[in-house]
Amino acid sequence: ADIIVVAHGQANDPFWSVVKNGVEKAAEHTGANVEFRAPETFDMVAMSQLIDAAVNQEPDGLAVSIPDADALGPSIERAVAAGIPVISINSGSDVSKSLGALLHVGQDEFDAGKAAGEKLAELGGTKGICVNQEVGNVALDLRCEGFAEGFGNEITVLPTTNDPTEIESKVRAALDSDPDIDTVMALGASTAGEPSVAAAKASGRDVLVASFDLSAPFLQSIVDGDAAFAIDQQQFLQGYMAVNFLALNAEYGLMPGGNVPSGPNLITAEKAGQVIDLSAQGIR
Amino acid sequence: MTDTSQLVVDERLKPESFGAKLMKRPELGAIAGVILVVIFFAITADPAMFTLSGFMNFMTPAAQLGILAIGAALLMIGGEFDLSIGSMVAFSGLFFAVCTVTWGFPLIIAIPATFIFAGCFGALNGTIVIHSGLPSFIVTLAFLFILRGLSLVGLKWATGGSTQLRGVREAVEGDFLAPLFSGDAFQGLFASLANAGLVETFKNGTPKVPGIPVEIIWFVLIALLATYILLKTPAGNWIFAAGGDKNAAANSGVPVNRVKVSLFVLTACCAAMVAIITVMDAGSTDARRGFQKEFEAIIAAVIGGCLLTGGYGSAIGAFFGAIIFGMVVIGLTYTNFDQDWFQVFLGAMLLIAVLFNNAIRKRVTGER
Amino acid sequence: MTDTSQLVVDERLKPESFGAKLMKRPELGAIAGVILVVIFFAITADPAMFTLSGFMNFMTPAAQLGILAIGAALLMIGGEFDLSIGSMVAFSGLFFAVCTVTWGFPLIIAIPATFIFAGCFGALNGTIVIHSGLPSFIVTLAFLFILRGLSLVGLKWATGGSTQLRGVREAVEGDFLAPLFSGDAFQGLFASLANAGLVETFKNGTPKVPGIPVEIIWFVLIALLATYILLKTPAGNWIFAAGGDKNAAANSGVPVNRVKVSLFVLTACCAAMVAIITVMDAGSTDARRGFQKEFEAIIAAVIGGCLLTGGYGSAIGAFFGAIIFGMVVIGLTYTNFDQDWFQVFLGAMLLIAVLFNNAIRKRVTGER
Amino acid sequence: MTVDTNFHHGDAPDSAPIVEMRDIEKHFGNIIALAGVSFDVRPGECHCLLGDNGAGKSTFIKTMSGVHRPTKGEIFFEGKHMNFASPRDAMEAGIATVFQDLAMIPLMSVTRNFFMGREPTKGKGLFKRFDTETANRIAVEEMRQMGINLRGPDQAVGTLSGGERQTVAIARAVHFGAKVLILDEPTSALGVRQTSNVLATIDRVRKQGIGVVFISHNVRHALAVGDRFTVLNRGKTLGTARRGEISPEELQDLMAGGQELAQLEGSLGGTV
Amino acid sequence: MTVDTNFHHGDAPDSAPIVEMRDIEKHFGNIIALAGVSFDVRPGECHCLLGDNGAGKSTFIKTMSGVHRPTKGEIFFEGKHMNFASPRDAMEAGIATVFQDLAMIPLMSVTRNFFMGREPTKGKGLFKRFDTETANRIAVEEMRQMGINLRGPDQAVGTLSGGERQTVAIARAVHFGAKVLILDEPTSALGVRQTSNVLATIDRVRKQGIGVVFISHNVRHALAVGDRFTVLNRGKTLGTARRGEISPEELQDLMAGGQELAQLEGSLGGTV
Ligand SMILES: Nc1ncnc2c1ncn2[C@@H]1O[C@H](COP(=O)(O)OP(=O)(O)OP(=O)(O)O)[C@@H](O)[C@H]1O
Ligand SMILES: Nc1ncnc2c1ncn2[C@@H]1O[C@H](COP(=O)(O)OP(=O)(O)OP(=O)(O)O)[C@@H](O)[C@H]1O
Ligand SMILES: [Mg+2]
Ligand SMILES: [Mg+2]
Repeated sequence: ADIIVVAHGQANDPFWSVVKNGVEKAAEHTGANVEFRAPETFDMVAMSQLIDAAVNQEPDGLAVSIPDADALGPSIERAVAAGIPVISINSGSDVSKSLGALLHVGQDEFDAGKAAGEKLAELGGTKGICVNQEVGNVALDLRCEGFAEGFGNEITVLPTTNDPTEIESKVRAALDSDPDIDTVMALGASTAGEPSVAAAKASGRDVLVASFDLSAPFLQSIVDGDAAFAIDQQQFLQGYMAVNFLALNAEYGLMPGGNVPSGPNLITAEKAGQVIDLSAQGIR
Repeated sequence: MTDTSQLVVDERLKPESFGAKLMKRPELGAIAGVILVVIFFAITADPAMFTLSGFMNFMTPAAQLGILAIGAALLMIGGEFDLSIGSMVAFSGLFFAVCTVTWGFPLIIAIPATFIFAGCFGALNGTIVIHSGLPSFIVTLAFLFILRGLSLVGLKWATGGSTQLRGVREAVEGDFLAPLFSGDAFQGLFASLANAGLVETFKNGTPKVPGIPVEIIWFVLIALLATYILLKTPAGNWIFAAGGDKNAAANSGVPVNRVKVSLFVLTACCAAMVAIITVMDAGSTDARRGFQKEFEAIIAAVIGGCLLTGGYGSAIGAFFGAIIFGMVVIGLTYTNFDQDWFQVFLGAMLLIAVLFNNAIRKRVTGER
Repeated sequence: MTDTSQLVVDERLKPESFGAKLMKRPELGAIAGVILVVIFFAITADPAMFTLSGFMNFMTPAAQLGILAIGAALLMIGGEFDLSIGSMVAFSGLFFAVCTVTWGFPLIIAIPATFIFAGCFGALNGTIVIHSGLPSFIVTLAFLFILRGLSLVGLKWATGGSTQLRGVREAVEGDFLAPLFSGDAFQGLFASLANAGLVETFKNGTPKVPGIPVEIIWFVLIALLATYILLKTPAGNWIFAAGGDKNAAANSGVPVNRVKVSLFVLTACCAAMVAIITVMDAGSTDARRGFQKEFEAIIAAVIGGCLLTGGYGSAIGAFFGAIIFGMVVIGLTYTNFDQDWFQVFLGAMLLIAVLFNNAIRKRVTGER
Repeated sequence: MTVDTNFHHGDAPDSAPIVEMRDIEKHFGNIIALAGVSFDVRPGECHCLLGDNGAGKSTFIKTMSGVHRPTKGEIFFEGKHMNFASPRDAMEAGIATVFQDLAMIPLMSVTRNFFMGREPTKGKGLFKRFDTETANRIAVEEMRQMGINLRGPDQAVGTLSGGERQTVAIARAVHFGAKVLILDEPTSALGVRQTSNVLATIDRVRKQGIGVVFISHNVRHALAVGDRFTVLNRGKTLGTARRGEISPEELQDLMAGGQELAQLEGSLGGTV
Repeated sequence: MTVDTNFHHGDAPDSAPIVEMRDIEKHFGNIIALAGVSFDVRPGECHCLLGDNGAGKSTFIKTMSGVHRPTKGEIFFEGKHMNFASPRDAMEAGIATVFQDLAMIPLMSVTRNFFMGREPTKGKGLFKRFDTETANRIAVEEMRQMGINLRGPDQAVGTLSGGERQTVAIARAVHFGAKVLILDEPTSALGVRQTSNVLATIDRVRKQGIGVVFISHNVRHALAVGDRFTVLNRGKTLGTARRGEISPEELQDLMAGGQELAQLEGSLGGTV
């Protein structure tokens, strides 16, 4: 069976590389011929064109993430109209059904952010910053919004680039210039999470640091007590399950009856130790 | 000395092949690259790429990029850069979306307003560059940041906190101007072609290609218009002169400043055009629209033979440059290469296309 | 005619103020911008910014950017661009991490190997540019993509599937070369200063600033060295000549091709330097390191007065340019502005700094 | 280095000057290029501007043609006080100039350079377009009249020989010539035939009532066509003489800034 | 347009040529700039290369100095077959050239241009550095000897006057002059004093045994210093004459490509 996955995150994004690993694993297990595609940056116009390109090849199954239902809707509907089974992954749980997707595997970014926010508030956070390394990427912006909602207290969004040194300096600057900040929420473990931990340490203050997604060094910080927790949506599953379902569907016409939530999943000090190795291999 | 015939054969000229004459034109230089890329994908890619729908599929992004690239090429020929066009796509897209969704203007007002709005920023860019004498690189770079930032602020203001503004499609539905800037042209024609079996259809019978996406038509029109301006009008001459040597041009009486400011306005309007088309097509806009498009537009113009130093290049070159770039980006997804290798192939293909281009041109025109 | 004294007062010269003499040097042009930015932040930012630790905090990213910017500036003065340095940071960082972690080489081997590795790619870039005659923009752009893609492929190969390779810190721990490329210098000095109460300390008595981050020291050293080369050696003269007019330089006997290839190698080595420092500092590398650094490096060089067309500029200018850029990027975090406006301020500050700079220079040197 | 001049100051011709420049100074930063120069051109005369290298001749005529704004001093055009904001202004007022650096764009064709800024058009309204055929024809014809047979009008100016390029600039200025024609060392790169054509052209346009400003280092060329001679030295004027009032040797002496010439064997008797 | 020449072909001088060029052709795409030119220079002679605009003189000497590679033909340097890969090669072999376009970098200072590619250094090993003082001193002094008093050695060449700039190029070539000195219209922008200095300089270096190739459109300058005269026309050579074998009028006729000159009133008797 030919299956195509179109995602809004790039193959070199730490988060999406894990999804891609899941996709590859599923391809190996099912024997399907699977391809993973993504636009060069978070670009909804380009992504809709990639979906169109996929539809033109008339695959036996299509898995897409849907961060912008307006922009991607017509392309997805075209796929459905062309008789291609579609599963939505990662984002778009709310619109998945109405666009004609068979089911959704993933976790809502907003809900994940909310869960993290609630946890941080519970841990005693009163004033937070949300380190966003890609402002304008709706998926990341939703994480911040969810965090704000769950946290309840005042937060500011700290826009940065992907550069760890710059992130460290900016987090440090934010901490230095406002002594009330006691919570740092990073939107990606390796890009933003690790430098945030370093900055918190260098500031000499007691700061709650948490991050979305996993990276081995960040998990190590959790174990060491320098960071509070990481929030994991087991995105490996999003790639793996979607492809698996589509392959089974192509072969036997099988399809589960409902959405599959892959997270959220808080990784705290107890669990962190176990997943470090898996994270280092790109599975968690 | 009394011989007035200009067509007397000059013994100081060798006969020149037709090919050499063609390849000397910067307009046509990029064609060799296009051919190479087509051959490459004809061999490696899924045959779906070269069906009619595959063609429309890679031409759509190429056209969107190309509209920007032609503006950028004209500006580059005129000796300046505009790094703010990518941000301008986001910002004028936001303005357009606010006009239609938030303020509920009809397109007949919203579209001209968007062009005027973008044009004003273009004029501002140009005026600062002219009056400060600073390189346009740094001035428009500042606007890259400023406009991108304003898009974010504006979006949050318009939506009450989100970075995504939706509902444009509903807002413009039924407007008589909408078909000019969104969707597909010649739908009736394609439907009847499909009925006649001349256009492929999906299993359910709808034609795979419902029509020609309007951006492709705009792209071709703009390329033709820009070429006409460059080659056939005094303004074209002034653009080449202003970019070739600002002082020499001014000393010869070319209104260099006026030419440059107009080019900045034109480039901004190209960005507005792309913004309107993509916002109407997508039905939404977000803060990352047009991200790095300035860069891709310059790439396309340079692939098409424009010199970064100004004074040389062509709109048709940028046209083919955009097609090469668009074809490579989309084409790679039709092949079986692993996505991890995507950028390696993208880079290699660009390099090979340009090197090939260059080698062919040198060989045919006999340069050494 | 028999007057051999060169110091006779020429009636065709007006006396020139000391300030005018200073401002004529491109090295010093960017200073006005630095002062303006400092004043701005002294007023608007939290006082923490101008403590010693605040200073180190914004100088660290500025230094990393600056090392790249100086390489880029030299190359720009020599008339070429290198858009691949950002990707080169990622790729040589990967190579260095693989050397130390995967292969377990000591630094005495790993560091030279990384420089040679990067240098080879620089030489490749340069050779293609020279031999094809294509603009370096397009050639190095191809390598921007290729190297970025290879970094991803290499990382996955080295880690078995992840995009992050970690464990560098452990691998180099205790290596006698490590203090040269990571951590803070003069730690002893700062500890005793802290004891003497001259440096702020945390409540537990450790100094807030444990030392000077090594990249700052490298940054200053490289800026001095580059300035020395540009102004005081024949090679510097060749760089200006090669960038000013390639043909004229070659016709006057400057080995233009050799100069340009060396500059590409140098730029790549600057990227490798930044890669080594950041990888050792972070203890890990990932596929997005150095993203868009090529762009920022060019920005810093242009702020510092380099011309995009080549032949004019200075290393000290790039030095200050990097400081301006780094200070603005980090400094805005110290202010109370709504961070949504970050990019708007960033752009506006850059524009104002450069305009101010320019205005001051014109005023002082009496240009019109 | 001061010059003790035995220079005869010329009487002004009868007609009113087209352009009159009074006490022009021009400073570049701390460099004083012109320290107060007065000069005028009248219709139908060829006024030669002579002087040593670096005397300020080019700077002076650039001030006249709107490239530089004078630091001090006044410009009168046809009796009215004028301040050209750009070369285009000066051109529209009727001043055509051949600059020493020619003001050509190397990458553009001969025709495009020839008509740069003043393109002939055909068609109307939206279809008004650059009339390439006419332009090519005129360019080739004007060049031929100056003694250059082009291979084709679309050759890039950057690939022309030095003299061919200079001829394009001269032919262009003459073709569009209006009330004043300024020629800054127009014959420096020209062959003997082209030079005699240019000198003959100067004579022709002068007869049409155009005022010509002619800069040259060649005493013989200046004497061949000049009606009045003004000599600059180190940014100052040494005075003006009318034709016939000054001998070639005197003029050459003044042009050298009063310094003696190297001794030459050979046939260079009298004037270089 | 063919020339029926009454040109006396010169006998070769005694000594062996330093540079000998045989049947050089040079094509640019479909443009034939040189259609087979032979030429040689011997030590201690000044060999003038003359001809109409666009005849191919500059292209020819660029082939000699390694800028262009000949399309056909052979170059011998001191009897050995040679193929200069770059101007630097030619320079190292001992050929110094003043190009018609001067090969100067406008943004760089006079001193830096003067020593471009051949900088004097002081110090040793790692501290070997550009010796700015010496360089400045030499540059100013050499310029003064040519008759130009610079305001300062750090003025950008782009802001020099045309003649000042040309003098920098000449002074540079003469200063580094080796076995052959090629001068492409070196006096075109020079004042009378500077011109006579350059002609005197040619005479001086010739006496030192250097071979000089001198291109000019000025018959009088050529006759003043030339030992042999080769005339090019439309990419072909019309022949070579020795000094004294040809009259100024004959030479001028040949230089004009055999076409008649415009009639001039005034003092231009005989030669332009
Ligand atoms: N833009 C400038 N900046 C600084 N100095 C300048 C500038 N332009 C000209 N000068 C100086 O002013 C003086 C006069 O230059 P100008 O070009 O007018 O001389 P000129 O009389 O035309 O000489 P030539 O006969 O050599 O062409 C020269 O010494 C030159 O160095
Ligand atoms: N790079 C080139 N490409 C095309 N044609 C060229 C090129 N260089 C020179 N030519 C042509 O070759 C011919 C000879 O040019 P060259 O510069 O050698 O003439 P020249 O004898 O030096 O003339 P002048 O006395 O005007 O300097 C000219 O007609 C010119 O147009
Ligand atoms: Mg002059
Ligand atoms: Mg010549």
